Parts: sequence; C-alpha cells; structure tokens
Amino acid sequence: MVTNNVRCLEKWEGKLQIDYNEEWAYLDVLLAARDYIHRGYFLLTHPLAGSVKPNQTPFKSIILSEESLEGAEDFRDLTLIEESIEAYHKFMGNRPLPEWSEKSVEDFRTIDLSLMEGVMANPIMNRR
Amino acid sequence: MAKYKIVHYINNFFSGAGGEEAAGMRPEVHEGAMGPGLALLEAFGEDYEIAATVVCGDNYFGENLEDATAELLSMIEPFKPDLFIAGPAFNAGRYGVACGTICKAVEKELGIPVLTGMYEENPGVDMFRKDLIVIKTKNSAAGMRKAVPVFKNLGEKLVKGEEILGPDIEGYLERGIRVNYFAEKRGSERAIELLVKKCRGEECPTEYPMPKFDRVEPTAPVTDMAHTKIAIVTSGGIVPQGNPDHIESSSATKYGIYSIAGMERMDKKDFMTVHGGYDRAFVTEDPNLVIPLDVLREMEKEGVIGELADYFITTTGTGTATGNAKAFGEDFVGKLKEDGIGAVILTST
Amino acid sequence: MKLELGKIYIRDVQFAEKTYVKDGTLYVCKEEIEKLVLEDERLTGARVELARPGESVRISPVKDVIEPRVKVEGNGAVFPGVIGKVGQVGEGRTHALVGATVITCGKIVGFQEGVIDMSGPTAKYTPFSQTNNVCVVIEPADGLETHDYEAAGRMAGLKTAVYVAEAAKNLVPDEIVTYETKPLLEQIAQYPDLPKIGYVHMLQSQGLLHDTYYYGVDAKKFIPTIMYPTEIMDGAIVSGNCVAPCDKVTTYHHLNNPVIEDLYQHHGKDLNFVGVILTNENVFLADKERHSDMVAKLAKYLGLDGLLITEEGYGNPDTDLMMNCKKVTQAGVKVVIITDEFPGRDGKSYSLADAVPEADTMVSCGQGNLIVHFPPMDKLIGTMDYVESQIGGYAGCMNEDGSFDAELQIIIASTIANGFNKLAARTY
Amino acid sequence: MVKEIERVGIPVVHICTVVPISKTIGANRIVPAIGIPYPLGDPTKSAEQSKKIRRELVERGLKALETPVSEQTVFE
Repeated sequence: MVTNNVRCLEKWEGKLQIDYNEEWAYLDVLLAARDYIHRGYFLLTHPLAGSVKPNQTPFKSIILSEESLEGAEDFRDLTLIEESIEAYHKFMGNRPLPEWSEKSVEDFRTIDLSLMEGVMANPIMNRR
Repeated sequence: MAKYKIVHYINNFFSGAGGEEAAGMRPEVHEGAMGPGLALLEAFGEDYEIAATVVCGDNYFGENLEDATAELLSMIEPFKPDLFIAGPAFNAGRYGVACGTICKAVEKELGIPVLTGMYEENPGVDMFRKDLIVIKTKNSAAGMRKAVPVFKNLGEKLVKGEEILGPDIEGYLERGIRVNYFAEKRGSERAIELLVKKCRGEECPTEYPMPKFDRVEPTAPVTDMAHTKIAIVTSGGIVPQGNPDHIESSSATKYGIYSIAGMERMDKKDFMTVHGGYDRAFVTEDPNLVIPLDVLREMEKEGVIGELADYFITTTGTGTATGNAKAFGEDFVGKLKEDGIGAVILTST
Repeated sequence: MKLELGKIYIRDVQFAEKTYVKDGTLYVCKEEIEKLVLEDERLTGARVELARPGESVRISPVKDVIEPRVKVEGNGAVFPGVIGKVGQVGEGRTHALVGATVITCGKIVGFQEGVIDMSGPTAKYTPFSQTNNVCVVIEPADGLETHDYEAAGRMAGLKTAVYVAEAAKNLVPDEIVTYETKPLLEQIAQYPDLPKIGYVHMLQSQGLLHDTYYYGVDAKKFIPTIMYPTEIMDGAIVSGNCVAPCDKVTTYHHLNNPVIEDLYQHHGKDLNFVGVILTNENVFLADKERHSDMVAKLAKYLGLDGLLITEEGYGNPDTDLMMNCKKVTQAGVKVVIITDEFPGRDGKSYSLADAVPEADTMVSCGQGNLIVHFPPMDKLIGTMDYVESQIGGYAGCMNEDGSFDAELQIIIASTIANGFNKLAARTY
Repeated sequence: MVKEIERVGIPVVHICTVVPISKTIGANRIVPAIGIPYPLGDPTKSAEQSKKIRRELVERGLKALETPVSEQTVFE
C-alpha cells in the first residue's frame, strides 16, 4: 500500500508492506504508485478511488501487488495511473487544495481509511 | 468619439515585399493599413482604424521565434491597440504558426483581444486552436472576401466584450471548450433516441467525442539493412561517468547525447547508470547490457548493418512523465533525421 | 411485473396540527416529524422547515432528497430492507406525492454535500427548486462517529418520507400510470420486431459516503444482477452517498429514474424495454473486471440489441463505465452512455478520467466546473458554515452579504449523469 | 520517445523488459528483453553466453525492423 494517511499505516502496519510518507501530497502517492507499476507491480485498487476530487482531499491510498489478480489488458494499469495523474493536474490547475482545518483533515483521513477498509474486507485479499 | 484602434500583422508576401526571396525580412512597422488590411478597414467601418501594420518574413519569424516576437511586441505596444488581428494565413504553414505565436504573445503581454484566421488544415490550427479564436478561411487568398465580414463581426464582439457564440454560428474553428446549454429534451430521452438510431444502423452523433487516441502508424520496414545507419536510444539511464548533465535517476526532465565514436564496447570505466528503477549492480558492471555496443560494432564490421551512429541518446524512464518523454523525442528526432539515421534501436529496462 | 403508480400532485406545503393532503396542499405536523427523527439517539437535534418554489430560500448542505411514496396494494413496503421489511416490491399499486419531497440537511457529514436555491439565477440547475420541500435539519450527538452520522442522517430522511407518505395512502390519485415488464420470454415475444433494449444502472459503491443499497444490501457487496424496472419505483434502491453534489443520484432520482421512465415511454413504440442490469463501482480493479465481464455476459444472455449505461460520480466510476461500455460493445450490443463532464476551469481538458474508443455515442449532462454566482437569499435552511469546503466551493468564495461564487458542481443534481435534466454541454 | 521517432518516419524497434508498458506508449515493433536489471544479456551466465544472448536479441531487433507490420507486434 502506498499512502500518506497515517490511519492506514496504523491499521495495517505489519500486515501489508506499507510505503508511507507523511510528507507526501496526493500527487506524490500517485507518482509512487506509478514507480511501482514501472517496476512491474499491478494496481489492485483504482488510483482515483473515492470520487473525492484530487483538489479536495489531501489523502490517497493505493494498493498494488506483484501478482495481478485478474486477467486485465496489458496496458490498463499504466493507462489508469497516467490518466489519474493527468486528472490530478487538471483539478489542481483548476483550483489548488484548500487549507483545511484539522477537523476536516481528520474527516478526509476517515474517508480514505474507509475506502481502504472496504478493500481489505474484500475476500479477494485473502487469496494471497 | 475616438476610434477603436487595430494593429494588423501580415507576412512578407501579403505586404508586397515578395515571396520566398523576402521570407528572411526582419520585423517592420508601417503606419496605417496595407494589403489585406485595406479590406478589413473598409469592413470595420468608421468607428475603427488600423493604426499600424506590422510585417515580418515567415522564415525570419520561424527561425527567431523569441526575438521576432519580442521585436514585434515592442512595435505594437506604443499604438495601444484595442484589437490585434494577424493574417489570415489561409493555408500557409509558416505564416499560420507566426500568426498564432504573435497573437498568443499579444494577448498575454498586452491583455487585448486577438484574432487570426487560417484554413483548417494549416499546421498552425492544431497548435493554437485551443488558445485563440482562429477564423475559418479558405485555403487561398481568394477566400479573403468571405473572411472579412467574419473578422468584423467577431472583432467587434471582442472589443465590446460581447458573448462569443459557437464556432458554427460565428465562423471560427472549434476551440475544444465545453460550454453548457439547456437542450430541448432531457438527457435520458436524447440518449434513448440515439440508441434507437444506433440499433437501426442510422447515424447517431455523439454529444461528447472521445479524445483522439494517439497512435502512430507503423513505418515501412528497413529494406536494406546492410546500408542503413542505426542509432541507439535508451531509457535505461546510461550516462558517462560522473553524469555530466545531471540526468535525474527518476522523473527525468532532460536527456543526453553522448559519443561512442571509436569505442568497441561500453566500458564500465567510461559509463555508469543513474536509473533509479532497478538494481543497478549488473549494468554498472557491464553497460552493454543496456547499450549493446559490442555486438552492434561486430555487426557493423560484418556488414550486417550499414553503419552505427557515433552517439547514443539517453534518459531515465522510471517515473518520467509521458509528456516529458514525448518532448525529448520531438526534440531529438530532428538530429536523427539530419544525420541520416535509417533505423533506431530503443532499449528499456 | 406490473405497477400502478398513483400520482397525487402537490402544489403547496404548509405546517398543520397533523399530516394530511387536501386540494393539492401537503400539510405536515412539525412536532411529529421532529419526534420521529429524534427517536434515533444518535441525533440530538431535528428541526423541520419548509421551502417552496420561488421563495428566497437556500438549503445547504443537502444530504438526500426523497419523494414520499407508500405501498397501497401488492407485496412489500417502500424502501425494502432499509425501512420496510425485506420483501419483493415492484408490483401492485404505489401512491406518490408528486411535487413534494423530504430533504435532509444540517451539519455536514462529508464535503460532498450541496446547495439548493429555491429562486434566483441558480434555481434552474436543480429540479428541487420546483418542488415543495419538507426540510429536516439534523444535529448529531457530540462525538458521533462519521459512519454512524451518515447512517442516522440517511434513516432520518427515509423515515420522514415514509411518515409523510402515509397521508397519500387513502387518497384518490390525480393520475395513474401503469408500468409493466413481463418475464423475459414473454416480454421478447410481445414486440418481436422491436430492438430489445436494456439499461445498465451503475450504483455508487466505494465505501463510506459512497454507498448505495439494494433491498438493504450494500451495493459494493453484490455482483451484477437483473432487476425489474418497477422495483426501483418502490424504493428498492436507496442512496447512502454524498458524491459530488452535482452528480449525486438522490433517492428521489432512484424513485424517478429518468432512463427507466423514458424507456417505458418508448416501450412498444420503437423499442422493447427488457429489463435493468444493476452493477456497482467498486474500488477494487478485480471487482471492476469481474463485474464488467458479468454485465456483458448478462447483456448477451438477455439477448439485448442495445443498452444505455449511466454512472454516479467521477474518477473511479469512469473506469467501470468504460469497461462496461467496451465489453458490452464487444459482446455485440450497441451502447449509448449518459455522463456529465469535468473539463477543468477553462473547459478545455478531457472530461472523464478514462476513455475507450468504443464509447463513441455519449450524451452529455453538462459540465460541472462552470463558476456560477449565488446571490444572497432571505432565508437559509441548514448552515453556510461549510460552503468554502464543500465540493465546488473554495476558500474565499463567500461574501459578507451571504452571496458566493462556486462551481456548478456544488448544486445538488445539477449535472446528474442519468439524464434527468435538460442541461447539456457542447464544444465551442 | 518511440512514437516521436516513428512519427517522422524512422523505423524503430523497442527492446524492453515490460512489454505492456511498451504497448501503452505506442511502440509498433517490440522485442521482449531478458530482465529489468539486465535487459540485453544475462550476467548470471558466462560473459560469452551473455553476449551471445545479446547478439540474438539485437538480431531479433533488426529482423523486426525489416518486417512489415500493420499493428503493434511483439517479436518473441
């Protein structure tokens, strides 16, 4: 899991290999995920999961694996991550991330965590 | 009431200075209207004047983009125009690019509305249609008469800050801006009508086209390898020892061109890898694993290939934005062409 | 499956001692609703306010909008598995208070809640400026956890809607519309010469604030299935999400799904409406692959000639949308997509987060990045405390007089991607 | 880069380890390489063998350049 959400780290540290960096912005998480894909990893979760637009939430978590779980088309993951990075730039160009209050920031952590909880509860995660 | 002031840009040909022989002329400024500006002046009527016409040779502009733009800006600025018009360039490619470039610069630097016109296949169209209002013209100067009223209409609207309507109504080339409107029927009904047509095999125009998928058609194969000059390009991050140009280990923003003249193989004393995406130990020991110079030299000697270019082009692939990689390619292909390269081997880790 | 929808048209809403309908006016008892909502100990405040078309009223932040409906004849109850007992719905007769809604609003749950203006220049973008709205402003207990608050807010709206709808039970409807879809083989035989058309309804299912329920089942946990179109009219699908306000499919929009309604309009004329395939928008790529495979399989299995696809939300769902489109097209079924657009502030960027060449026929529900001006209103229902952090708002967008500027996407259902509105976008 | 080279009409072969990436970026002639840390050759074998493997890959690359293709083609 690549993430900048400390609550994901707290929840799954030791259970997953977690690449966590508090300093990362949303974009850095996308870039870190892209680097993993370049090294042959597969995306398990959609990079834009959440439909909270990239200029709204500071947090992002993405799960990748060395094994693909599905017979996806060859270029799917790379296309997805590039499209996501492009979407990020589009929205940030539109309007940068606001200065959220700590309460809001915590809410965004909760939403991101919740998305990942949904993923972790998926039985497919037990396959590995 | 003072008249609205227009400054008009035209090239060597339309200024009457001449064709190719005058294409190298430097920027000039003339008071008042000249050439196609006379027709524009007449159409705009008595509330408008063409305060000046600026002229530049197409080749001079193309070869000195920045200088030409700066010189022209300094000529235009003192007239404090309310509107800037360039061209129209019709189907003249270099002229089209010049019109687009100067319009964009004037809009940005002087903050006034700008207008140009081109034939839709002019290469300047794809470069500038998203940034500028490019009036749709015919492919030759014979289309001037039809273009003039369109310039007048849009020019007036721009000067007065009136709403610019859709491209078909106003006569400009689509800019690709998505604008809301209220349709007569709701979306679900429109979708069903389209689906029924689609099922019947009738035309069912989409309301939103997909982006163009950028694929390049495969080139014809090499037919005479024994006489072909080959160049090596890599995204494997091989650079001369010390990485003189500081190519990044990931997310590269530059590429390098380095000599392999006279070398029989890639020697680890001369080259290193800066690629941040893989275990570098093997390649550090033997850079031929990324740049197969040793075997290509053999093949050169054996006559399997005609010749090997005496340089390789290199960058780092990992984390590098596709936009950057594209820009690198666009940048160095000119050199490959000039050097008569007939085929490229591109290696990646 | 055959459903008679008895429409009782509501033209005004007023407070009264009890809740009833008379001569097109809905009278509601404020105290009873507040008491009902406060039965849930997770909520400590509930205040009922009314908003009518043309009034100088702003409602924000809006969680859900629900049309009051009640089952009169036939099996089951509205919102099965959520409010009503689990049981098959979609048959018999249902009464609806058309022109009235219940709106839940109040202290924000997430950031993806929006604005409704009952008059002024932005009223035209939301259907709820034209309805008589019973607004329930809720207040959570101190320290209430986000998941619980979302659930409490969702239930408050549904319970209120069911309570109000009781008033419609014994009325004689102004109009009765009959919708019928037969079992597959009979349905195909009924209009053998017309193209067999289906509808792929993608439900938002990404997690907290992004869930939808079908008979009470969390949509992220089901696999694609087939639904009779009339089931949705009895509340088989309930919204539990706050995606961007503009493309939020409220429970009202599920009850009044425009694709289903319009397909019935065409049914037997130029097409044969065979049924609905429900699928989801999970974050797991394996789920996406599997479920888009299944959607294509079901489309083929139903023998469809063509189908419509709608999505809810932006980004992640665009991938499901494109996978569905691609695989269904490859299965030999013609596809038309309905979507909204986010082309950036200058309107020039590509609008979706994913694209396939098969998506060659799309209908646009407008672009949500347009900036619109919201003038001050005389009355506010809810709170403006969060406008700057709601989607579409931005820091400094609020003015002292209560006016503000924001992107169109802050308005509830303004660019809803199921074609409910007439808003569209074209290229300039 | 590969597309830009091809766009100006120069035939190009992409010798790369991760074929899907090559497909995504739009290469038309693709030769799969050996592995990420050593695309052309195999240093775990003897130097001669490693070079032989490299020669074979380059020969395959040249063959790809000499082969007419109408769509993205992987030369295994």
